[in-house]
Amino acid sequence: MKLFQTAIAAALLGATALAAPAHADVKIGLIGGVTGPIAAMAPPMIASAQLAIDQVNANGGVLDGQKLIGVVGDSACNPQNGTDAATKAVNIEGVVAIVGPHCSGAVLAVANSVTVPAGIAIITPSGTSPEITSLDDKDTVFRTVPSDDYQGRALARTLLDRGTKKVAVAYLNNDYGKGLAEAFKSEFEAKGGEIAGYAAHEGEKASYRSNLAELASGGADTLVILDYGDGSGLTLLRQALENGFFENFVGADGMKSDATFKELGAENLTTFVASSPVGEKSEALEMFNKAFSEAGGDPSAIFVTTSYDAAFLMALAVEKAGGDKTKVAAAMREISSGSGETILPGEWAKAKELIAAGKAIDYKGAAGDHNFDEKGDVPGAYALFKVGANGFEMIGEMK
Amino acid sequence: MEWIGFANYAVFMAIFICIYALLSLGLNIQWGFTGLFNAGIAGFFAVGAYTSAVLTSPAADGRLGGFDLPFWVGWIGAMVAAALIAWPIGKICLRFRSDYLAIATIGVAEIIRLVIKSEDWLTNSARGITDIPRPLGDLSYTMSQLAYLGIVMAILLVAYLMVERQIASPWGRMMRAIRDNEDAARAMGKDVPYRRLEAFIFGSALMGLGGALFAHFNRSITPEAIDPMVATFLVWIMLILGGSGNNRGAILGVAVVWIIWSLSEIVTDQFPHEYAVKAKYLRIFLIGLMLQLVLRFRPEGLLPEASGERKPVGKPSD
Amino acid sequence: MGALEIINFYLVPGLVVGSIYALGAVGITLVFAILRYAHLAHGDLATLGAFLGLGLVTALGISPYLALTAVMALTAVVAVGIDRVFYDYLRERPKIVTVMASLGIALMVRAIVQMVWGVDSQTYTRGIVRPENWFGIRVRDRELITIVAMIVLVVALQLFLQRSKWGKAMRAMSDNPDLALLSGVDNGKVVTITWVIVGGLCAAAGLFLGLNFELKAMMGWSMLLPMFAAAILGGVGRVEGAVLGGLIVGVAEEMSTLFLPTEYKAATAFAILLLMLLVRPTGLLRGKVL
Amino acid sequence: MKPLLQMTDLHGGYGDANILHGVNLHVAPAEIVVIVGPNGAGKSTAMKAIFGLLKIRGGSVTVGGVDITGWEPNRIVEAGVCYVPQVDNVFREMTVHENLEMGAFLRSGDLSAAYDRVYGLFPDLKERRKALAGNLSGGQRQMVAMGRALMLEPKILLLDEPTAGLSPKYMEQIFQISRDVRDTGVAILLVEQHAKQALAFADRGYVLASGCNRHEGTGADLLADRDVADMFLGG
Repeated sequence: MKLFQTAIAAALLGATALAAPAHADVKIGLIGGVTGPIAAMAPPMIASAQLAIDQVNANGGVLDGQKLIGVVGDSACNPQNGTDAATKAVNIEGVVAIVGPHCSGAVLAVANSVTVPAGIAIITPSGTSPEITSLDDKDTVFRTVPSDDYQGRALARTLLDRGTKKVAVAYLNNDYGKGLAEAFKSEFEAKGGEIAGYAAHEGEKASYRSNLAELASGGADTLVILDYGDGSGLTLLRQALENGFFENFVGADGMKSDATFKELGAENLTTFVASSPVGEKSEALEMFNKAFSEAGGDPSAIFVTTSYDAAFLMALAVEKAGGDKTKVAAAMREISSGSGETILPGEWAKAKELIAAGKAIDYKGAAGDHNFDEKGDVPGAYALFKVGANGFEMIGEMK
Repeated sequence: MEWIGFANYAVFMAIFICIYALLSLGLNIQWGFTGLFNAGIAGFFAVGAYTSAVLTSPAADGRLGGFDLPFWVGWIGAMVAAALIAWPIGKICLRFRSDYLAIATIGVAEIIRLVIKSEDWLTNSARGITDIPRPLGDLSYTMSQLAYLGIVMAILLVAYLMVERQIASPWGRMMRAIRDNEDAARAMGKDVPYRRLEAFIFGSALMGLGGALFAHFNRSITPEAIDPMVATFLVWIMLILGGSGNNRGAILGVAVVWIIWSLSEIVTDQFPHEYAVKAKYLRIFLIGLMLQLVLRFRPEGLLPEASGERKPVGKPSD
Repeated sequence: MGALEIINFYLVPGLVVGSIYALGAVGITLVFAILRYAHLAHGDLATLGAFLGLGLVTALGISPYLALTAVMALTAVVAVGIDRVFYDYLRERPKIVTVMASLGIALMVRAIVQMVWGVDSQTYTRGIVRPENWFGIRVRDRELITIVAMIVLVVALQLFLQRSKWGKAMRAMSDNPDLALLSGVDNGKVVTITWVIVGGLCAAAGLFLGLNFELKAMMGWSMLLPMFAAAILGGVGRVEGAVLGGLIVGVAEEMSTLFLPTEYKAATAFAILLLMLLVRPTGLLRGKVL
Repeated sequence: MKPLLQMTDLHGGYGDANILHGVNLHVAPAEIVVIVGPNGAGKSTAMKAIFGLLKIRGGSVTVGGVDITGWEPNRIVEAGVCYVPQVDNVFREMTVHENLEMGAFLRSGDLSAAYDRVYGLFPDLKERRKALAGNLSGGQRQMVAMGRALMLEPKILLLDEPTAGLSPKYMEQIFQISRDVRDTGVAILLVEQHAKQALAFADRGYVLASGCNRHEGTGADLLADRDVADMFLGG
């Protein structure tokens, strides 16, 4: 028994003592699903958040010229690792705020058991579950990605406007796919459209041909794929194209992935469109695209715009709050309230000056204007994209 | 020096260790003392977590329950539900030898996971259940963490003492006899299948309780939590590393694995941030390597079963 | 629904996936029968094979079919190496220890794949391939090649096992290990040969999976359980049983969408497995019950 | 004559407890030696000890003067000793012929003479050479097992209760074949439950009790010994 007690005590001590204590830099957590089911999406998301941090540091840093540091944590998209990473970030690294986690399940667990009780603000770039809206979060949980609800409905209206009255829907059986699909279905049917096939699928299967055959048997010529374009969504799209199950393909932001045309070829994707949240001033998106491309990133990767915005917003909030972690959440609302001087992606020096002068600012990001509602959600504006010669091209805004 | 931060993290880790220790104890009853290769821990964990969630969360549209009952009702319900699920599975699967039982239980756990992910009316499907009350959860962050730690420690202690007592009893001796030489035990007139079923159900109930404690700690439960990697294989690594057949070993294994998991992140965080993502994979690699080293140099675990009580499971040649 | 539709959209894809399952299941059944444990790193070894193939295809610009033999050889070497470095020491230990070790190997191999090749979906060749139409039956070259290659590999393996001296030694080791040792069979050599074959089959399974679908770091892990189901369904130790099991699981998964909600497609393999264990634990072809 | 196989003061057993407490025996070339004794006397254990299948804690085993104590089974086989276990002594899922092939695993070159010899000794097997060994009767299986062992042309053949569970007809046949084998120059050491019949046909015998030598001598002498008769022959 003695050995046992000593071993536990020693191990606990060791674990805590080895962690280097925080120093003068200001840290924010970048918690994402680095390993696990969305591993393919996480690296560019973290890279774009890191871009925001680099821009901050290149333009004077935060507060009195301190360096902003992004501490990467791995939530592996499950609550176990998510809460561990968040607790570590908050308590050991001493972060003032967290960008992430990426997956809704991890967001719910982290918010409920770590950050809300500890009073730390978090902003997720990709947790799209409607459940996050109803969190009792003491106003500390934000997101730069609209709830699935909005996008699903917007996509339904847009399709009807474009004259598509009958579709089949294939959605990934997780919070993202299901949330979008349900919103899409109710709006599409309410506005007079017909859903001629509606089925969930598990990710990571090799063949979806029988799923597609089932969906196609309803007689629709348009398939709505609510999945990830570098995951099973790609497999589904490929098999639908190769076997000629449908003529037109529609995706949401998850499908707006370069993997689609890189692997399938743009020439094969002429009938494929995908929606994605964009800022009202598309200038903001262009600025981000330029900066991220220069940094070696791929601006059309999934959730990179929301990740960038989340990190930039968080930096602004930290600056506004004077580095006080208890005030970050309140500051978040002030810097993107819809009124004040407009700040676009990368305009850190300008924002820092204005904040120092006590003037109101309003961040308008690459993925939207981010005027948070009372739940910390953003309504989001969307545009529809098609695949052109140079990747995705915007073909029109969505209502 | 932010010692309070370290202390907070240590408390968090201790809570996790206690919750996983329940899973590990449950598995120890099944594998360590009875020789049942249950590779579907995630399934029982899930049943417990969701049962308690349904029983204790406030009413919600579109799914079963939201009965808003006190947390302890949920926890008892979790154990009962896990035991009830274990009964038919055990009835069917315990006829098979270790590897087959393993694969059968993996299959059952996967089916449970798919049901939880897909059935709106039962579990709110992929979105999971939130608003699960945490006892004493209204206190400040540190106090509520400490309070929860107290609760889970007390539960773990009770479970540990109960299991120890049971193992020291004639029942425990009989279980070990069955494990080490089933034919001899059968020849002595023991009702071997019934005894094994008992152990399977008892262990599964503890796993269900672990799931419930986990759900209440996070105040939410989503299907991602029942991924076989984190809810099944991790527990196995913990038990084998700690020393199966020894309850203290089972608990120590949990502590060591969580701490190594944590430390490995601190180590891989030393890489420049360009490599931050790759470092997370390196971390997984290191965990795998660590497992190899333990199996190679300390295959009986850190705290082996007391000598004289045990022969190795299975003959070397079989 | 017409017969052609059933063939084109359910049977053909089922047979293609089933052939890939079969290649994996044959390896699993050999490990089960000769080494006597469940090898959990099997799927990730297949992933490694697929990505080694990608490495060759991109570095040398050759077609994936050409890369097949090289990749099989490379993966065989890796498999033998893994056995020497990690599993061999555990031979005298209870088998569960080796099962755990193989889980650790699965994590390690996957981590290496993720570090070297990243985690994006990738393909051997860009673009899409529409199927040929043979009197209404729509099938692609790559699908035919997958099925034919599986058959060729399995027939070659069967010939090896039935005709060659060391093939017989492997069967003897699977049948009665003590007696095999008493007959002077060198256990170490049988183990090595087994891993050469298993590694090669893993690589083939991975390569054909990548060829027909996409390459992903998790592709092998998610195939592992259906492969186990196939091996047990066919009867442990039965090569032809593993093939049969693989094809049945593959076709059943595709057919399941006719009866079940599609989100339960992944459960088909387990349902078949549980049913099999319930009514006939020796598998279709009377394998061993370990 | 110099013994072919010599076991000197052997101690050992499975796990912690010793079963053998100093067993001595030897076998000369082309000699049939039988070990008899009551249940639990350590007869089979003594035979397994030759093959290193248990923990040896003292004593030695030599073959042709070479100490083989603690060798790996495949090296002992190479040294010319073949062992036929009591149970599980055939490859059930292989044909009769393949069983013989496995017996000749260590040999190379033209084996047709060896097959002819074995099929000559066991004509029954020749008829059923394509049958799976698992589908044969108990007596036929025992023949396959002996045939498998003989394929290596060993100097000495160890048979562990070859007649257990066989009908008297098969028992006689096995004994007869054993003599034929002996006549081709192979020594045979066997453990027998049917002590009376075994001692009648063997050249020499050992009586073991409680893991120790009790009596030894020619078969006829032992059969005549009153002590031996009292111990277990019963009459």
